[in-house]
Amino acid sequence: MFRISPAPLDPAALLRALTDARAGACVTFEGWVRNRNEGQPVLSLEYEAYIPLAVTEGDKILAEARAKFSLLGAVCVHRIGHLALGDLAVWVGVTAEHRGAAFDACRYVIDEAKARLPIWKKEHYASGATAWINCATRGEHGSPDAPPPA
Amino acid sequence: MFRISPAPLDPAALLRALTDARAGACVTFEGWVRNRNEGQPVLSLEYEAYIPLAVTEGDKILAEARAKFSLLGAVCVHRIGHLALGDLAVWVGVTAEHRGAAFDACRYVIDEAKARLPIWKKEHYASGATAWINCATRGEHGSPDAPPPA
Amino acid sequence: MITVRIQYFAILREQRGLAEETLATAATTPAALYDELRTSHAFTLPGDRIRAAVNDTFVASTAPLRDGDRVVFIPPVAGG
Amino acid sequence: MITVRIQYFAILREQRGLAEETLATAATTPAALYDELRTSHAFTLPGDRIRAAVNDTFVASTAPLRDGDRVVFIPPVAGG
Repeated sequence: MFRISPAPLDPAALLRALTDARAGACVTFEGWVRNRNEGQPVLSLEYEAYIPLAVTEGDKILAEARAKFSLLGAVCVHRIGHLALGDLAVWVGVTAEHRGAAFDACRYVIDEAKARLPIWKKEHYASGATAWINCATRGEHGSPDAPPPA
Repeated sequence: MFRISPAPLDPAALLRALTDARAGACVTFEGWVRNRNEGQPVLSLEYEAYIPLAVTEGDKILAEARAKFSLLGAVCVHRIGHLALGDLAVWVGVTAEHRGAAFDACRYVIDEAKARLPIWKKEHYASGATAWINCATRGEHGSPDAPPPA
Repeated sequence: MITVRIQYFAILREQRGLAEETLATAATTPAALYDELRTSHAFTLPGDRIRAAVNDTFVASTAPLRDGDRVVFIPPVAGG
Repeated sequence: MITVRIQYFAILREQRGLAEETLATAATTPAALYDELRTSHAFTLPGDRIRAAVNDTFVASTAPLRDGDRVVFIPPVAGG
């Protein structure tokens, strides 16, 4: 089950939905908004998604994880909207009989999600500048979308 | 922080204790009591620990994880006592700036914990038999501590 | 000429100044359409860093565009 | 002879029928003490599958035992 959520995520509820008497292992990944990126103080983040394609692609990633690993359940939910420091941006939870498959699958899902989902992140810095991550191009010095200094 | 707990674990509270504005990734492992082991229906489990040495060894494992991986926080709590199906037997939570370290460290902690902590598990089977896991020896057929049939 | 509906996200939405528009174009592929729009609106991202989706499915940048298609240009994603 | 305090866990506790005892022994190492106890109480686990702790610290099975030591024999752990 993959979802895009404009509302705050509830990890306890997401975890409960994975309850399965056959499962011996549950591995979760939480992506939190952190206060620095590449040395630059971050105040908040905006996430924007191209929802229909993100959902198709997210479901595809979860199906791939089920095909590759011996899983019982797999869930991924991604926040969109304006997030504050410490907010939960993405949650992945995977259950399996054994922990090896659960770890491998959880990592697969978050790695693929970060690489493939049409979701973009705009960082707001203490300096007042902002940047769309990975969208910086050369020759933009001084623009509002300049990358954070290295 | 490593703990042995005779009371049910509270993952939400354990997670809250890992809150850290510098953290971008939190990986958790939950070990659940599952309804089968090696094909045999399981009704419940007992965990017993040699507490002083388990705590020393658990703290050592967490210190090793902090030395090997770039972590911000690391917690492991292991239940003891009589557990029902679906109960949470062990919880590991790790935070880091980046997810690679968090996944690697979480897996390291649970792998070492399962291999090294002086904690024993007795399975109660639907058949009425019980078995101390990994304590079976040859020639015990029919004894109350016989291993489950393969 | 065909008429297509274009949706913009993230940096493209901000540089275009709107989230979607309907456009008549002589472009026959997403790559050609992006080049046209980049020139008109001074998009900073070069075409080779953009992927395209047509009718909510990823397509090659050289796929054919048809009248009535809904086109989305996808800037590099957040990547963690 | 020395006097040691022994704690039993898990399968050893059940096979011994008690959780701890104080014992006078001629054994000078955990390995020798385990062999003595195994014979007396028909423990099923062979000595090479047991680890030893003295005074809450893992020790070699050939470490010296001293009067007053607290000894724990550690059956194979659950292992996941």
